[in-house]
Amino acid sequence: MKKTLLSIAATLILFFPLSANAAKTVKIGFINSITGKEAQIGENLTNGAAMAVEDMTAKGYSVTVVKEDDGGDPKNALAAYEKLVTRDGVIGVVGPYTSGSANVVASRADQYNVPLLVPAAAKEEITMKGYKNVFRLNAPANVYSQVLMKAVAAYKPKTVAYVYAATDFGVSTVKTAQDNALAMGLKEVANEKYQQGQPDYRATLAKVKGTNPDLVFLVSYDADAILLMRQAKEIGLTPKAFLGAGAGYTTAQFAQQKDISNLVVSATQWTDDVNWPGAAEFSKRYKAKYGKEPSYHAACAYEAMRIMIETATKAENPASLRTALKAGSWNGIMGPVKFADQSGYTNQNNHPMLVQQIQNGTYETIYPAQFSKKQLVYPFRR
Amino acid sequence: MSGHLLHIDHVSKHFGGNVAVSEVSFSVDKKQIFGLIGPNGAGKTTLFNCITGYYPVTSGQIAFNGSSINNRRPDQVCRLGMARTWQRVKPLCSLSVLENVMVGAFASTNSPRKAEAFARDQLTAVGLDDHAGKPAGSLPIGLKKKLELARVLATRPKMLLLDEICGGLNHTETEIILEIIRKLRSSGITIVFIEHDMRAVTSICDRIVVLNSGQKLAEGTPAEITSNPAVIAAYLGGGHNAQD
Amino acid sequence: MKQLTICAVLVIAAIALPLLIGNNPYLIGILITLLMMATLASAWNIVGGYAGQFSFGHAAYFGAGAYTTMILLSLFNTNPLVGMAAGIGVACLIALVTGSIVFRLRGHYFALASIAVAEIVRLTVLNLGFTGGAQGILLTDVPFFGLDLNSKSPFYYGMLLTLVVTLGITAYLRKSKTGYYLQAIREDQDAAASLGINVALYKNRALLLSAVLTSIAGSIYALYIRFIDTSAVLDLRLSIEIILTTIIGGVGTLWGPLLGAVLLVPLAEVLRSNLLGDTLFRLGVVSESSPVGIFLKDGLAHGHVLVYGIITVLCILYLPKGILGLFRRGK
Amino acid sequence: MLFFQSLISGLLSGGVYALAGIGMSLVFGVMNVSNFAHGDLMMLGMYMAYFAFTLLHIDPYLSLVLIMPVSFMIGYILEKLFIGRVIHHPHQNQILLTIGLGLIMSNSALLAFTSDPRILTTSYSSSSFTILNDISVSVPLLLSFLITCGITAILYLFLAMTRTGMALRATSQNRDAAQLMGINVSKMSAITFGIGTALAATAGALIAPTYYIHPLAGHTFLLKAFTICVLGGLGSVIGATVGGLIIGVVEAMSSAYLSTDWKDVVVFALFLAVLLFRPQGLFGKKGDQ
Repeated sequence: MKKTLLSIAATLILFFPLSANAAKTVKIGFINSITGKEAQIGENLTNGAAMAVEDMTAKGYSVTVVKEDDGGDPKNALAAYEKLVTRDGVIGVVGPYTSGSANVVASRADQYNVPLLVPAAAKEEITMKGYKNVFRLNAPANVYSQVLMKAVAAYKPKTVAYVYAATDFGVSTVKTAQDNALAMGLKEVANEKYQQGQPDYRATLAKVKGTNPDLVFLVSYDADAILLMRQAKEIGLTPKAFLGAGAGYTTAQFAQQKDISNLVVSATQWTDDVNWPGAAEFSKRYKAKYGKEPSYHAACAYEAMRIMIETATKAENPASLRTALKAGSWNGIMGPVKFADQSGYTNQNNHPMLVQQIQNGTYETIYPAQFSKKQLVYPFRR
Repeated sequence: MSGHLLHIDHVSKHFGGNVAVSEVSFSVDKKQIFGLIGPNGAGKTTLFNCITGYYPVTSGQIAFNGSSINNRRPDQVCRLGMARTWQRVKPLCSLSVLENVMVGAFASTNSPRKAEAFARDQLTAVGLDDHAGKPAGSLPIGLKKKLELARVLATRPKMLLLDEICGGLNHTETEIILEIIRKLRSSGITIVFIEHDMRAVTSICDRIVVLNSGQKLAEGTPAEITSNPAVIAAYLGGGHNAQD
Repeated sequence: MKQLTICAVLVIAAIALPLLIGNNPYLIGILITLLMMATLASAWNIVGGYAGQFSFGHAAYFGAGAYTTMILLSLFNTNPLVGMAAGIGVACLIALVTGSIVFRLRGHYFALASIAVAEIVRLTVLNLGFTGGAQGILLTDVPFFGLDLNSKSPFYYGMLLTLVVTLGITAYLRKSKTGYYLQAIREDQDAAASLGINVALYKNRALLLSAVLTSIAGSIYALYIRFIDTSAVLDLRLSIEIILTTIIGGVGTLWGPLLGAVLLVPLAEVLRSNLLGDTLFRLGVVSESSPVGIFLKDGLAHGHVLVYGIITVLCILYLPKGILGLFRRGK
Repeated sequence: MLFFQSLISGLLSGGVYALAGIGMSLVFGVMNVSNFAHGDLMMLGMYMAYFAFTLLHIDPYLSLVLIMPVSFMIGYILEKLFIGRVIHHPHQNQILLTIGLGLIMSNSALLAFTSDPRILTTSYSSSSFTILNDISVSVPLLLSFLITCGITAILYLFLAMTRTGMALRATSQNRDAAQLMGINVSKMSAITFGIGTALAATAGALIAPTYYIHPLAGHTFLLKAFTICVLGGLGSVIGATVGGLIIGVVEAMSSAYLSTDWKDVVVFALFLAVLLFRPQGLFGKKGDQ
C-alpha cells in the first residue's frame, strides 16, 4: 500500500509546476501534430519553427520552446495548452496545426489570457469568434478558393467540377468555391468528395470527364494530388484548367512529376519566388538543412515562431504580449504581417494568398499581379 | 398419448447430402429410464441435438409433454422442463462449482440467495458439496460429470437427456452416477440416456432403442435387446469403438 | 464490508481531489480524461468482459452520445440533459441494429462485423449534412443552461458520477442473475442455452446497457470539449483504446478497467508531453544535452506511439490477464 | 464508356487487393489469427520496393525476387517471436497483439523514414493505353494484375501439389488432427505467416509504382483485406482472388454510379451482408464459422 501511494505521489508530481529556472529566458509553447494523421505536415511546421529558434538564438535572443504533440486530437491539444500555460508558465503559444485542435484551444485562450498564435490552421471560425488572445498568421480557407477563382475569372470559364478530400478543409474550401463560382456564373457539373488514401480514383475521374468541365477544382493533401493527376492523365481528363487548393498541389514533389503536374494552378500561402524579404534565402537554407523544399507550412511556422520570440522577449507577461502582438507589424518571409480586426475577423493577418502555376517543373507566381512575374497559361494542354 | 412425455415421430436430420438421422420414431413414458444406444456415428447425439433445439429437424415431429417442440430454441426447451448434459462436458470453467450450478438454478428464480441455496442442495445430491468453491475448470473428469448433472438438476427438469454421462468414468464412479439416476427417477424425473456401456444400460433402463447409421434398429426391454441378433451383429460387428 | 469501506474512501477521495489540488486545470483535465476512459472501459467490460462479446465498435456509441447532444444543442438549442437522453436513445438504436447483426456471429467474425458497423456509422456521419460532416461541430456561443463553461468541475463530477454509476451497476450485476448468465454465455454459449438462458436476449441486454453508459460518457465529453468531429469521437482508434485499457487492467473484473485507465491515461500523457524529460531536467537527474536528455526532449515526442505499441505487445505476451490477473493467479 | 472504364480499372485494382487478401486469408485459415498488422506489412513491402528502386536501381517488379524471400523471413521470425506465442489465446488478445505490432512497425517507419510520402516514379508510372476507342488501361496496374495472377496460380499449385502445401491445408482443416498425424503445426504456422507476410509485402511492392509510400499507407488496405477474405471464405486462395476482384469492381462502380464518398459504406454493407447470409464466404465450406 505504501509503495502504491508513493508511486501515485511520484506520478502526481509530474503534473505540478516546479520552481522556474532562474535564468532570464523567454518561454514559449509550441503545439503541433508530431504524430497522427497530420504528422507529415506537422513535420514541416516542426522544421520551420526549429529554424526560427535557431536564427533568433543566433541573433542573441534567449528562448526556451516547450514542444507539445497533440497527435491531431483536440483533447490532447487542450491538455497541451493547459499544461503550457498553467504548469510550464509560457507567455505565448504557437500552434496548433489542425483546425479541430486550433478551434478547441482558441475557444479556451481568453480564459487563460495567454496569447495563441495560429500559424497555419485554415478554419475561418478560429478568428471569427472575437477571441482577444487568438492571432492568426495565415489566410483562412475561404481565401484559397477566392484567389483561385479570381485568377481564372478573366478567361470566362463556363463550368466547374469539384473533386476534394472529405476533410474539414476540403469541404469548407469547396463551399466558398461554390459561392465564388455562383458569383461568376459558373455552372457546377460534378461534385465528388473522396476518402483520403484510396489507390484508385479512376472511376470518379471518368465520371467527371463525362461532364466535360472547363475547370476542375481539386482539394487534396499529401500525395493524393499526385495520384489524382496521374489517373486524370490516364483517363484523359483535360479541362481548361486544374485548380488545386490544398497542400498536395504545392509541394516540390508534385512539381517534379512534370508530365502530370505541368500547368496545374494552385493557391498557396507562400512561395520562394515571391518578393517578400528573406523568402528566397529561407528556402535555400531550409533545403540545405533538411534536404527538401520548404512547404508553405514551414514558412508559416518559421514566421509565426519568429514573431512570437521577437515580441515575447520585449513583453514581460502574457498581457503585454497580447498588446504588442495587436499593435505590432512585421515584414518577413511571409510578407507584411499585421493582426487586424476586419470583415468579421479578429486579430487576423490579412495575408495575401498567391496563385502559382507549375511551368516546366517550377512554381511560378501568376496572381496577384503585384507579386507575380509570369502570366497564367490558359487553357490547359497536355 | 397420455402417458408419453416425449414423442418422436419420424424424425430425420440431413446435413447437406449426409443423412445423420432417418425416420426415427419412439416414445418415452413418464418416470421411465430410457436408453438410447448404438455404435459411434449412429446419430444418437444428433438426435439429442434435434430434440433439444440445437439443430432444426429436416422432417418429422417432436412432442414434449403433449405439445410440439419443433423449432424451439434450446433455452425454451430447457424452460419447458427438458434439460440435457453434454457428451464432452461443458463446465463454465472460470466460474466456481457452486456458481455453475447457480446458473442452472436461476432458471426458476431471480434471487441469487435462493439460487445459491438450491444449488447447494443439488451439490449435496450428487456429492460435490466439498468442491463448491473450486473453479469448475480445475475438477477431474469424474467430478465434472457430476457437476453437469448437478447443474441440469438445478433447472428443475421434468426430463433429463444424459449424453454419455458415464463416458470416461471408472467402474466405481459409474456406479455412483447410476445410483444417483435411480434416485432421480424415484423423485419423479424421466430420464433418456445415451450410453456405450451395455452393462450400465441394461442394468438400469426400462426400455431401450438401438440406433444404427441413423436408423432405428430395434426397440424393447433390456432382455429383448440383448438377445436381438441384429443388435448383437451391429455391436459386435461395429468392433471395439464402444470404449471410445 | 471491507470492500464497501474502500469504495466509500475512494469516492470521497475522488470528490475531494479537485479541492485538494486547487487551481490546476491541466491536472483536472487529465483526471477528466482518466475518469472518461475508466467509464468507457468499465462500460465496455459489461459486454466484452462479462458476456465475452469483444465489440470493436464501441466508438459508435460514444459518438452517438456526443453527436446527438451537440447536434440538438447547435440546431435547436436543446438542454444538454435532454440531448444526453436523446443520445442514449440513438445509442440504443444503433446497439439494437448492431446486436441483431453481429450476435449471430462468433469469434473473429464478431470482432470484424462490429468494426464494419462502427465504420458505417462513422462514414454516414461524415457524409451527411446535418452532422457537420467532415467539418465537425463547434459550439462556442450557445447558452449553456447554467453551466459554467470555464469551470472544469461540472465535467469532472459528471464523469465521476457516470463512472460510479457504471461501477455500481457492474458490481450489482456481477452478483445477480443477469451477471451469472452473461458469464455463462462468455464461458460456453451452448452450455448456457442448455441451462435455459436466452443467449441472444442477454447479449443484447448487455450491449444495450454498455451502449447507454458509453453514450453518456460521449455526451459529457462533447460538452466538455465543445468540438467534435468523426476522427475524435467515432474513430476505430478509440474503440481499440477502450479495449486495451480494459485488457491491461484486467478484463471481466470489477476494478480492472479503472486500474487500466489509472495506468494508461497518465502514461499516455507523460509520453505525449515532455513531462518526464522536463521534470528530470529540473531535478537535475539528467542533463539536457546528454543523449538521454536529447531523446527525452525530441525523440520521445516522435516515438511515444511506438512506446505505446511496445507496451501493448509486452502486456499481451506477459500479462494476458491484465494487471489484476497478476494478483489473482491462485483464484 | 463509364461502365467499361469502371469495370476495367476496378478489376485491375482489385487484383492488387486480392493479393493482400490472399495473404491474410491464409493466415486466417491456417492459424485462425486475424492479423491487424497486415497493412503495415504491406507498407514494409512498399518501402522495400522504393529503396530497391532508388538505391539499387532495380525495377519494382523485378525487385519482387528480393522482396519475397526477405519478407518471408520477416514473417517467419515475427511468428516465432510473437504470433506463435498467442495462438491459443483468445481472439481479442491476438488482435490486440497484432495491433501493437502494427503500431511498432508504422511508428518505427515514421522515425526511420519520416512522414514524407515517397513517390516511386518509374518510366511507366503514369502510362496507359487505350482499348475499345476510349477505355484507358494503366500499364503498371495491368502488369501488377498479371503478376498477381501468376503468384496466385503458383500458390494454388503449391498448396495442392507439394507436401508442405498439403500439410498447410491439413493444419487449416483441423489443427489438432494435423498434429496427431505428425505434422509440425508450429512450423506450419511460421511458414504460413511467412507466406502471408511475403504476399502482403508483394502487394505493397506492386502497388508502390502507382501509389505513394508512407508509414501509415497500409491502413487503407487493412479493412479491405479483411473484407476480401471474409467474402472469399477463410483460407481459400481462389475465394480471396475473386473477393479482391469483386471489391475492386464494387468500389469502382459505386464511385461511378453512386457517389465517391459512399463507396466505403457500400463495401462494408456488402461485408455485413456476406457475414449474415453466407458466413462461410463465397468459396468456403459450410460450418467454418
